[in-house]
Amino acid sequence: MIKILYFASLREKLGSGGESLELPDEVSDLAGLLALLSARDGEWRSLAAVKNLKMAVNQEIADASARICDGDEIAFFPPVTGG
Amino acid sequence: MIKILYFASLREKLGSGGESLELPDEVSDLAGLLALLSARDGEWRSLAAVKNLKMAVNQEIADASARICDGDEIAFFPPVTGG
Amino acid sequence: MADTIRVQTADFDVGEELASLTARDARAGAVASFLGLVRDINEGNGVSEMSLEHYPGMTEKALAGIVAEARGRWDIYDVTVIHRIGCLLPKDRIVLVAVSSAHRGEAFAACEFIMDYLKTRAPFWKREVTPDGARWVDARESDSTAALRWEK
Amino acid sequence: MADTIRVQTADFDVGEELASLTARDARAGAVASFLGLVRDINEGNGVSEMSLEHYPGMTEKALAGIVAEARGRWDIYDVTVIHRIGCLLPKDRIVLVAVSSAHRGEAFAACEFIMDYLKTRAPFWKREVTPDGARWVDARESDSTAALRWEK
Repeated sequence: MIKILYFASLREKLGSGGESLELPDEVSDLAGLLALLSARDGEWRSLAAVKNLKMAVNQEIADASARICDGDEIAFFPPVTGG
Repeated sequence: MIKILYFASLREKLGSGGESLELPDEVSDLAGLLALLSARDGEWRSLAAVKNLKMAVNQEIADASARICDGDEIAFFPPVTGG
Repeated sequence: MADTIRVQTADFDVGEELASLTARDARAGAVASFLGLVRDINEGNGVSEMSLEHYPGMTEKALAGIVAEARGRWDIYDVTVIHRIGCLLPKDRIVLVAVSSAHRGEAFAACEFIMDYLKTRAPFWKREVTPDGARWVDARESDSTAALRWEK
Repeated sequence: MADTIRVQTADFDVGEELASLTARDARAGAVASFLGLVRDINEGNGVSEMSLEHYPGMTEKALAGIVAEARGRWDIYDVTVIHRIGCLLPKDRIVLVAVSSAHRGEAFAACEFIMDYLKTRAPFWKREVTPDGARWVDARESDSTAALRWEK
Protein backbone atom coordinates (compact mmCIF):
# COMPACT_ATOMS: atom_id res chain seq x y z
CA MET A 1 0.00 0.00 0.00
CA ILE A 2 1.08 3.55 -0.68
CA LYS A 3 -0.54 6.72 0.67
CA ILE A 4 -1.39 9.41 -1.87
CA LEU A 5 -2.27 13.02 -0.97
CA TYR A 6 -3.75 15.80 -3.10
CA PHE A 7 -3.57 19.45 -2.09
CA ALA A 8 -5.16 22.84 -2.78
CA SER A 9 -6.69 23.39 -6.26
CA LEU A 10 -5.83 19.81 -7.22
CA ARG A 11 -7.67 18.44 -4.18
CA GLU A 12 -10.73 20.47 -5.13
CA LYS A 13 -10.58 19.50 -8.79
CA LEU A 14 -10.21 15.79 -8.06
CA GLY A 15 -12.66 15.94 -5.19
CA SER A 16 -10.22 13.98 -3.04
CA GLY A 17 -7.74 14.83 -0.32
CA GLY A 18 -6.02 11.49 -0.62
CA GLU A 19 -6.29 7.72 -0.76
CA SER A 20 -4.52 4.47 0.01
CA LEU A 21 -3.58 2.42 -3.01
CA GLU A 22 -2.17 -1.05 -3.56
CA LEU A 23 0.85 -0.38 -5.77
CA PRO A 24 0.69 -2.55 -8.92
CA ASP A 25 3.93 -4.44 -9.63
CA GLU A 26 4.47 -2.64 -12.92
CA VAL A 27 4.47 0.82 -11.28
CA SER A 28 7.95 1.66 -10.01
CA ASP A 29 8.24 5.42 -10.34
CA LEU A 30 6.19 8.62 -10.14
CA ALA A 31 5.71 8.69 -13.92
CA GLY A 32 4.11 5.25 -13.72
CA LEU A 33 1.83 6.25 -10.86
CA LEU A 34 0.78 9.39 -12.72
CA ALA A 35 -0.11 7.31 -15.78
CA LEU A 36 -2.12 4.94 -13.60
CA LEU A 37 -4.12 7.74 -11.98
CA SER A 38 -4.62 9.58 -15.27
CA ALA A 39 -6.22 6.47 -16.73
CA ARG A 40 -9.18 6.96 -14.39
CA ASP A 41 -12.39 8.60 -15.57
CA GLY A 42 -13.45 12.22 -15.22
CA GLU A 43 -11.10 14.89 -13.84
CA TRP A 44 -8.40 12.29 -13.28
CA ARG A 45 -7.75 12.25 -17.06
CA SER A 46 -6.33 15.76 -16.88
CA LEU A 47 -4.00 15.02 -13.94
CA ALA A 48 -0.88 14.39 -16.02
CA ALA A 49 -1.62 17.53 -18.03
CA VAL A 50 -1.83 19.86 -14.98
CA LYS A 51 0.53 22.77 -15.60
CA ASN A 52 3.53 22.78 -13.26
CA LEU A 53 2.27 19.80 -11.30
CA LYS A 54 4.50 19.25 -8.26
CA MET A 55 5.17 15.85 -6.71
CA ALA A 56 6.70 14.69 -3.46
CA VAL A 57 7.84 11.28 -2.23
CA ASN A 58 7.96 10.91 1.53
CA GLN A 59 7.60 14.66 1.97
CA GLU A 60 10.50 15.56 -0.33
CA ILE A 61 9.99 17.22 -3.72
CA ALA A 62 10.64 14.66 -6.47
CA ASP A 63 10.43 14.47 -10.24
CA ALA A 64 8.72 11.93 -12.50
CA SER A 65 11.70 9.59 -12.50
CA ALA A 66 11.66 9.18 -8.69
CA ARG A 67 11.36 5.54 -7.54
CA ILE A 68 8.44 4.67 -5.34
CA CYS A 69 7.87 1.57 -3.28
CA ASP A 70 5.46 0.05 -0.83
CA GLY A 71 4.83 2.19 2.24
CA ASP A 72 5.72 5.48 0.56
CA GLU A 73 3.77 8.70 1.06
CA ILE A 74 3.24 10.38 -2.31
CA ALA A 75 1.79 13.86 -2.82
CA PHE A 76 0.57 15.78 -5.84
CA PHE A 77 0.03 19.53 -5.67
CA PRO A 78 0.14 22.82 -7.61
CA PRO A 79 3.04 25.30 -7.25
CA VAL A 80 3.22 26.62 -3.70
CA THR A 81 2.00 30.12 -2.79
CA GLY A 82 2.80 30.64 0.89
CA GLY A 83 4.69 33.45 2.54
CA MET B 1 30.01 85.36 13.57
CA ILE B 2 29.98 81.71 12.67
CA LYS B 3 29.20 78.81 14.99
CA ILE B 4 31.68 75.93 15.03
CA LEU B 5 30.97 72.49 16.56
CA TYR B 6 33.36 69.64 17.37
CA PHE B 7 32.13 66.10 17.98
CA ALA B 8 33.19 62.78 19.50
CA SER B 9 36.93 61.99 19.57
CA LEU B 10 37.69 65.39 18.06
CA ARG B 11 35.74 67.17 20.79
CA GLU B 12 37.72 65.27 23.43
CA LYS B 13 41.06 65.87 21.75
CA LEU B 14 40.48 69.62 21.32
CA GLY B 15 38.83 69.90 24.71
CA SER B 16 36.01 71.89 23.12
CA GLY B 17 32.48 71.13 21.98
CA GLY B 18 32.27 74.33 19.98
CA GLU B 19 32.75 78.06 19.79
CA SER B 20 31.54 81.24 18.17
CA LEU B 21 34.06 82.93 15.91
CA GLU B 22 34.24 86.24 14.05
CA LEU B 23 35.00 85.16 10.50
CA PRO B 24 38.10 87.03 9.19
CA ASP B 25 37.56 88.60 5.76
CA GLU B 26 40.22 86.46 4.15
CA VAL B 27 38.51 83.18 5.14
CA SER B 28 35.90 82.24 2.52
CA ASP B 29 35.84 78.44 2.50
CA LEU B 30 36.30 75.42 4.80
CA ALA B 31 39.92 75.03 3.75
CA GLY B 32 40.60 78.57 4.94
CA LEU B 33 38.82 78.00 8.25
CA LEU B 34 40.74 74.78 8.80
CA ALA B 35 44.03 76.61 8.19
CA LEU B 36 43.00 79.32 10.65
CA LEU B 37 42.14 76.81 13.40
CA SER B 38 45.25 74.70 12.75
CA ALA B 39 47.42 77.77 13.32
CA ARG B 40 46.44 77.72 17.02
CA ASP B 41 48.69 76.17 19.65
CA GLY B 42 48.54 72.68 21.12
CA GLU B 43 46.20 70.00 19.78
CA TRP B 44 44.80 72.48 17.28
CA ARG B 45 47.97 72.11 15.22
CA SER B 46 47.01 68.54 14.31
CA LEU B 47 43.42 69.39 13.26
CA ALA B 48 44.11 69.62 9.53
CA ALA B 49 46.03 66.34 9.71
CA VAL B 50 43.22 64.32 11.33
CA LYS B 51 42.65 61.21 9.22
CA ASN B 52 39.29 61.23 7.43
CA LEU B 53 38.19 64.46 9.06
CA LYS B 54 34.56 65.15 8.15
CA MET B 55 33.08 68.61 7.80
CA ALA B 56 29.57 69.99 7.55
CA VAL B 57 28.22 73.42 6.65
CA ASN B 58 24.72 74.17 7.97
CA GLN B 59 24.24 70.50 8.84
CA GLU B 60 25.14 69.17 5.39
CA ILE B 61 28.32 67.24 4.68
CA ALA B 62 30.74 69.46 2.75
CA ASP B 63 34.31 69.32 1.45
CA ALA B 64 37.21 71.71 1.88
CA SER B 65 36.17 73.86 -1.08
CA ALA B 66 32.73 74.63 0.41
CA ARG B 67 32.05 78.39 0.76
CA ILE B 68 31.25 79.68 4.22
CA CYS B 69 29.78 82.98 5.24
CA ASP B 70 28.60 84.89 8.24
CA GLY B 71 25.91 83.09 10.25
CA ASP B 72 26.87 79.60 9.09
CA GLU B 73 27.00 76.59 11.39
CA ILE B 74 30.18 74.63 10.73
CA ALA B 75 30.98 71.21 12.21
CA PHE B 76 34.13 69.09 12.35
CA PHE B 77 33.94 65.41 13.27
CA PRO B 78 35.47 61.96 12.77
CA PRO B 79 33.82 59.33 10.49
CA VAL B 80 30.40 58.37 11.85
CA THR B 81 29.83 55.06 13.68
CA GLY B 82 26.11 54.81 14.44
CA GLY B 83 23.69 52.02 13.66
CA MET C 1 21.82 28.12 18.02
CA ALA C 2 18.22 27.11 18.64
CA ASP C 3 15.89 27.62 15.70
CA THR C 4 12.21 28.34 16.18
CA ILE C 5 10.13 26.87 13.36
CA ARG C 6 6.37 26.90 13.84
CA VAL C 7 3.29 26.40 11.66
CA GLN C 8 0.19 27.56 13.51
CA THR C 9 -3.31 28.98 13.19
CA ALA C 10 -2.76 31.41 16.08
CA ASP C 11 -1.40 34.92 15.59
CA PHE C 12 2.06 35.75 16.92
CA ASP C 13 3.61 38.72 18.73
CA VAL C 14 6.49 40.12 16.67
CA GLY C 15 8.08 42.02 19.56
CA GLU C 16 8.05 38.94 21.78
CA GLU C 17 9.42 36.70 19.04
CA LEU C 18 12.30 39.07 18.29
CA ALA C 19 13.02 39.49 22.00
CA SER C 20 13.20 35.73 22.47
CA LEU C 21 15.41 35.43 19.36
CA THR C 22 17.93 37.94 20.68
CA ALA C 23 17.78 37.11 24.38
CA ARG C 24 19.84 33.96 23.96
CA ASP C 25 22.98 35.36 22.38
CA ALA C 26 24.72 38.59 23.40
CA ARG C 27 27.04 38.28 20.38
CA ALA C 28 24.09 39.14 18.14
CA GLY C 29 24.42 42.74 16.99
CA ALA C 30 22.07 42.45 14.02
CA VAL C 31 18.57 41.09 13.50
CA ALA C 32 17.02 41.20 10.03
CA SER C 33 13.39 40.26 9.83
CA PHE C 34 10.52 39.99 7.41
CA LEU C 35 6.85 40.21 8.24
CA GLY C 36 4.30 39.18 5.61
CA LEU C 37 0.72 40.44 5.87
CA VAL C 38 -2.54 39.74 4.05
CA ARG C 39 -3.05 42.53 1.51
CA ASP C 40 -6.55 43.88 0.88
CA ILE C 41 -5.93 43.70 -2.86
CA ASN C 42 -4.27 41.18 -5.21
CA GLU C 43 -4.12 41.01 -9.01
CA GLY C 44 -6.46 44.00 -9.12
CA ASN C 45 -9.22 42.44 -7.02
CA GLY C 46 -10.29 43.33 -3.52
CA VAL C 47 -9.58 40.53 -1.05
CA SER C 48 -11.98 40.14 1.86
CA GLU C 49 -10.71 36.85 3.26
CA MET C 50 -7.91 34.38 2.79
CA SER C 51 -7.31 30.80 3.80
CA LEU C 52 -4.01 29.01 3.93
CA GLU C 53 -3.66 25.27 3.40
CA HIS C 54 -0.45 23.35 3.96
CA TYR C 55 1.00 19.84 3.85
CA PRO C 56 1.42 18.84 7.51
CA GLY C 57 4.73 17.13 8.11
CA MET C 58 6.35 18.17 4.85
CA THR C 59 5.95 21.87 5.68
CA GLU C 60 8.02 21.66 8.86
CA LYS C 61 10.64 19.52 7.08
CA ALA C 62 10.85 21.93 4.16
CA LEU C 63 11.25 24.94 6.47
CA ALA C 64 13.91 23.19 8.55
CA GLY C 65 15.76 22.30 5.33
CA ILE C 66 15.68 25.90 4.12
CA VAL C 67 17.01 27.19 7.46
CA ALA C 68 19.76 24.54 7.42
CA GLU C 69 20.79 25.66 3.95
CA ALA C 70 20.92 29.29 5.11
CA ARG C 71 23.19 28.21 7.98
CA GLY C 72 25.50 26.57 5.48
CA ARG C 73 25.77 29.76 3.48
CA TRP C 74 26.06 32.48 6.14
CA ASP C 75 27.46 32.87 9.63
CA ILE C 76 24.21 33.39 11.51
CA TYR C 77 23.16 32.76 15.12
CA ASP C 78 19.45 32.18 15.65
CA VAL C 79 16.54 31.87 13.24
CA THR C 80 12.79 32.19 13.78
CA VAL C 81 10.28 31.11 11.13
CA ILE C 82 6.57 31.28 11.98
CA HIS C 83 3.92 30.68 9.32
CA ARG C 84 0.20 30.82 9.92
CA ILE C 85 -2.41 28.55 8.34
CA GLY C 86 -6.20 28.63 8.31
CA CYS C 87 -8.49 31.63 7.84
CA LEU C 88 -7.02 35.13 7.72
CA LEU C 89 -8.30 38.65 7.06
CA PRO C 90 -6.66 41.64 5.37
CA LYS C 91 -3.81 43.11 7.50
CA ASP C 92 -3.46 39.82 9.41
CA ARG C 93 0.09 38.59 9.92
CA ILE C 94 0.97 35.55 7.77
CA VAL C 95 4.66 34.93 8.18
CA LEU C 96 7.64 36.06 10.24
CA VAL C 97 11.23 35.26 9.38
CA ALA C 98 13.94 36.67 11.64
CA VAL C 99 17.69 36.01 11.61
CA SER C 100 20.31 37.17 14.11
CA SER C 101 23.99 37.51 13.33
CA ALA C 102 27.05 39.47 14.40
CA HIS C 103 26.76 41.76 11.37
CA ARG C 104 23.88 43.03 9.29
CA GLY C 105 25.01 41.89 5.83
CA GLU C 106 24.71 38.21 6.74
CA ALA C 107 21.46 38.69 8.66
CA PHE C 108 19.84 40.48 5.69
CA ALA C 109 21.05 37.95 3.11
CA ALA C 110 19.97 34.91 5.13
CA CYS C 111 16.55 36.43 5.91
CA GLU C 112 15.87 37.25 2.26
CA PHE C 113 17.13 33.83 1.17
CA ILE C 114 14.83 32.03 3.62
CA MET C 115 11.82 34.07 2.41
CA ASP C 116 12.63 33.42 -1.26
CA TYR C 117 12.97 29.68 -0.68
CA LEU C 118 9.91 29.53 1.57
CA LYS C 119 7.88 31.16 -1.22
CA THR C 120 8.93 28.55 -3.77
CA ARG C 121 9.61 25.39 -1.74
CA ALA C 122 7.44 25.24 1.37
CA PRO C 123 4.07 23.54 0.73
CA PHE C 124 1.59 26.30 1.56
CA TRP C 125 -1.28 27.34 -0.70
CA LYS C 126 -3.34 30.53 -0.48
CA ARG C 127 -6.97 30.77 -1.42
CA GLU C 128 -8.59 34.19 -1.40
CA VAL C 129 -12.15 35.44 -1.47
CA THR C 130 -12.79 38.37 -3.84
CA PRO C 131 -16.02 40.02 -5.13
CA ASP C 132 -15.74 37.60 -8.09
CA GLY C 133 -15.70 34.58 -5.77
CA ALA C 134 -13.01 32.43 -4.19
CA ARG C 135 -9.85 31.56 -6.11
CA TRP C 136 -6.58 29.81 -5.50
CA VAL C 137 -3.72 32.27 -5.73
CA ASP C 138 -1.42 31.64 -8.69
CA ALA C 139 2.28 31.16 -8.13
CA ARG C 140 4.20 34.29 -9.14
CA GLU C 141 6.90 34.21 -11.77
CA SER C 142 8.77 36.87 -9.78
CA ASP C 143 9.04 34.48 -6.81
CA SER C 144 10.75 31.85 -8.96
CA THR C 145 13.11 34.50 -10.31
CA ALA C 146 13.88 35.70 -6.77
CA ALA C 147 14.70 32.14 -5.65
CA LEU C 148 16.83 31.46 -8.74
CA ARG C 149 19.34 34.24 -8.01
CA TRP C 150 20.61 32.27 -4.99
CA GLU C 151 21.65 29.40 -7.30
CA LYS C 152 24.38 31.55 -8.87
CA MET D 1 3.04 57.77 3.58
CA ALA D 2 3.97 59.08 6.98
CA ASP D 3 7.54 58.45 8.01
CA THR D 4 8.53 58.01 11.63
CA ILE D 5 12.04 59.32 12.28
CA ARG D 6 13.10 59.59 15.90
CA VAL D 7 16.35 60.08 17.81
CA GLN D 8 15.83 59.32 21.47
CA THR D 9 17.43 58.12 24.70
CA ALA D 10 14.41 55.94 25.58
CA ASP D 11 14.09 52.33 24.52
CA PHE D 12 11.44 51.40 21.93
CA ASP D 13 8.99 48.52 21.55
CA VAL D 14 9.62 46.73 18.24
CA GLY D 15 6.22 45.03 18.13
CA GLU D 16 4.42 48.32 18.72
CA GLU D 17 6.51 50.17 16.16
CA LEU D 18 5.88 47.54 13.46
CA ALA D 19 2.17 47.46 14.30
CA SER D 20 1.92 51.23 13.96
CA LEU D 21 3.89 51.07 10.67
CA THR D 22 1.51 48.54 9.14
CA ALA D 23 -1.76 49.77 10.67
CA ARG D 24 -1.97 52.72 8.31
CA ASP D 25 -1.90 50.97 4.97
CA ALA D 26 -3.74 47.75 4.09
CA ARG D 27 -1.88 47.59 0.76
CA ALA D 28 1.29 46.71 2.65
CA GLY D 29 1.98 43.01 2.24
CA ALA D 30 5.64 43.15 3.18
CA VAL D 31 7.62 44.66 6.04
CA ALA D 32 11.39 44.30 6.10
CA SER D 33 13.09 45.46 9.25
CA PHE D 34 16.45 45.68 10.90
CA LEU D 35 17.16 45.79 14.60
CA GLY D 36 20.65 46.71 15.79
CA LEU D 37 21.78 45.72 19.30
CA VAL D 38 24.79 46.47 21.49
CA ARG D 39 27.12 43.46 21.24
CA ASP D 40 29.00 42.33 24.32
CA ILE D 41 32.19 42.07 22.29
CA ASN D 42 33.83 44.23 19.60
CA GLU D 43 37.26 44.00 17.97
CA GLY D 44 38.11 41.20 20.37
CA ASN D 45 37.40 43.14 23.55
CA GLY D 46 34.54 42.68 25.98
CA VAL D 47 32.22 45.67 26.02
CA SER D 48 30.55 46.52 29.33
CA GLU D 49 28.96 49.81 28.36
CA MET D 50 28.44 52.04 25.37
CA SER D 51 27.50 55.66 24.85
CA LEU D 52 26.19 57.23 21.69
CA GLU D 53 26.78 60.86 20.80
CA HIS D 54 25.08 62.62 17.89
CA TYR D 55 24.83 65.99 16.16
CA PRO D 56 21.37 67.30 17.11
CA GLY D 57 19.60 68.81 14.15
CA MET D 58 21.88 67.37 11.49
CA THR D 59 21.04 63.80 12.55
CA GLU D 60 17.32 64.18 11.88
CA LYS D 61 18.03 65.97 8.58
CA ALA D 62 20.46 63.26 7.47
CA LEU D 63 18.00 60.47 8.34
CA ALA D 64 15.14 62.25 6.53
CA GLY D 65 17.39 62.69 3.48
CA ILE D 66 18.32 59.00 3.46
CA VAL D 67 14.66 57.97 3.69
CA ALA D 68 13.74 60.40 0.89
CA GLU D 69 16.45 58.88 -1.29
CA ALA D 70 15.10 55.39 -0.60
CA ARG D 71 11.64 56.58 -1.66
CA GLY D 72 13.09 57.80 -4.93
CA ARG D 73 14.63 54.42 -5.62
CA TRP D 74 11.90 51.98 -4.55
CA ASP D 75 8.14 51.85 -4.43
CA ILE D 76 7.67 51.73 -0.66
CA TYR D 77 4.83 52.80 1.64
CA ASP D 78 5.89 53.67 5.18
CA VAL D 79 9.26 53.92 6.88
CA THR D 80 10.25 53.91 10.54
CA VAL D 81 13.74 54.87 11.69
CA ILE D 82 14.44 55.04 15.42
CA HIS D 83 17.97 55.54 16.74
CA ARG D 84 18.89 55.72 20.39
CA ILE D 85 21.53 57.99 21.92
CA GLY D 86 23.07 58.15 25.39
CA CYS D 87 24.22 55.30 27.60
CA LEU D 88 23.53 51.71 26.56
CA LEU D 89 24.40 48.25 27.84
CA PRO D 90 25.11 44.99 25.96
CA LYS D 91 21.94 43.56 24.36
CA ASP D 92 20.25 46.98 24.43
CA ARG D 93 18.44 48.01 21.26
CA ILE D 94 20.26 50.76 19.32
CA VAL D 95 18.44 51.17 16.05
CA LEU D 96 15.29 50.05 14.25
CA VAL D 97 14.69 50.53 10.54
CA ALA D 98 11.44 49.17 9.10
CA VAL D 99 10.02 49.57 5.60
CA SER D 100 6.62 48.50 4.30
CA SER D 101 5.83 47.83 0.66
CA ALA D 102 3.49 45.80 -1.51
CA HIS D 103 6.23 43.25 -2.21
CA ARG D 104 9.19 41.97 -0.27
CA GLY D 105 11.98 42.70 -2.77
CA GLU D 106 11.54 46.45 -2.52
CA ALA D 107 11.03 46.37 1.25
CA PHE D 108 14.28 44.41 1.75
CA ALA D 109 16.32 46.59 -0.63
CA ALA D 110 15.09 49.87 0.85
CA CYS D 111 15.65 48.66 4.43
CA GLU D 112 19.21 47.54 3.71
CA PHE D 113 19.94 50.75 1.78
CA ILE D 114 18.72 52.93 4.67
CA MET D 115 20.90 50.97 7.14
CA ASP D 116 23.97 51.20 4.89
CA TYR D 117 23.56 54.95 4.44
CA LEU D 118 22.73 55.51 8.11
CA LYS D 119 25.99 53.75 9.03
CA THR D 120 28.07 56.03 6.80
CA ARG D 121 26.15 59.33 6.66
CA ALA D 122 24.17 59.93 9.84
CA PRO D 123 26.23 61.80 12.49
CA PHE D 124 26.30 59.29 15.36
CA TRP D 125 29.45 58.23 17.22
CA LYS D 126 29.86 55.24 19.51
CA ARG D 127 32.15 55.15 22.51
CA GLU D 128 32.54 51.87 24.32
CA VAL D 129 33.95 50.86 27.68
CA THR D 130 36.21 47.77 27.63
CA PRO D 131 38.55 46.24 30.26
CA ASP D 132 41.32 48.32 28.60
CA GLY D 133 39.37 51.53 29.13
CA ALA D 134 36.98 53.63 27.08
CA ARG D 135 37.53 54.09 23.35
CA TRP D 136 35.78 55.69 20.41
CA VAL D 137 34.68 53.01 17.97
CA ASP D 138 36.50 53.17 14.64
CA ALA D 139 34.53 53.45 11.43
CA ARG D 140 34.50 50.12 9.62
CA GLU D 141 35.83 49.76 6.10
CA SER D 142 33.07 47.18 5.44
CA ASP D 143 30.41 49.83 6.11
CA SER D 144 31.86 52.11 3.44
CA THR D 145 31.97 49.18 1.03
CA ALA D 146 28.35 48.30 1.81
CA ALA D 147 27.23 51.87 1.14
CA LEU D 148 29.25 52.10 -2.08
CA ARG D 149 27.40 49.26 -3.77
CA TRP D 150 24.27 51.43 -3.99
CA GLU D 151 26.18 53.97 -6.12
CA LYS D 152 26.40 51.49 -9.01
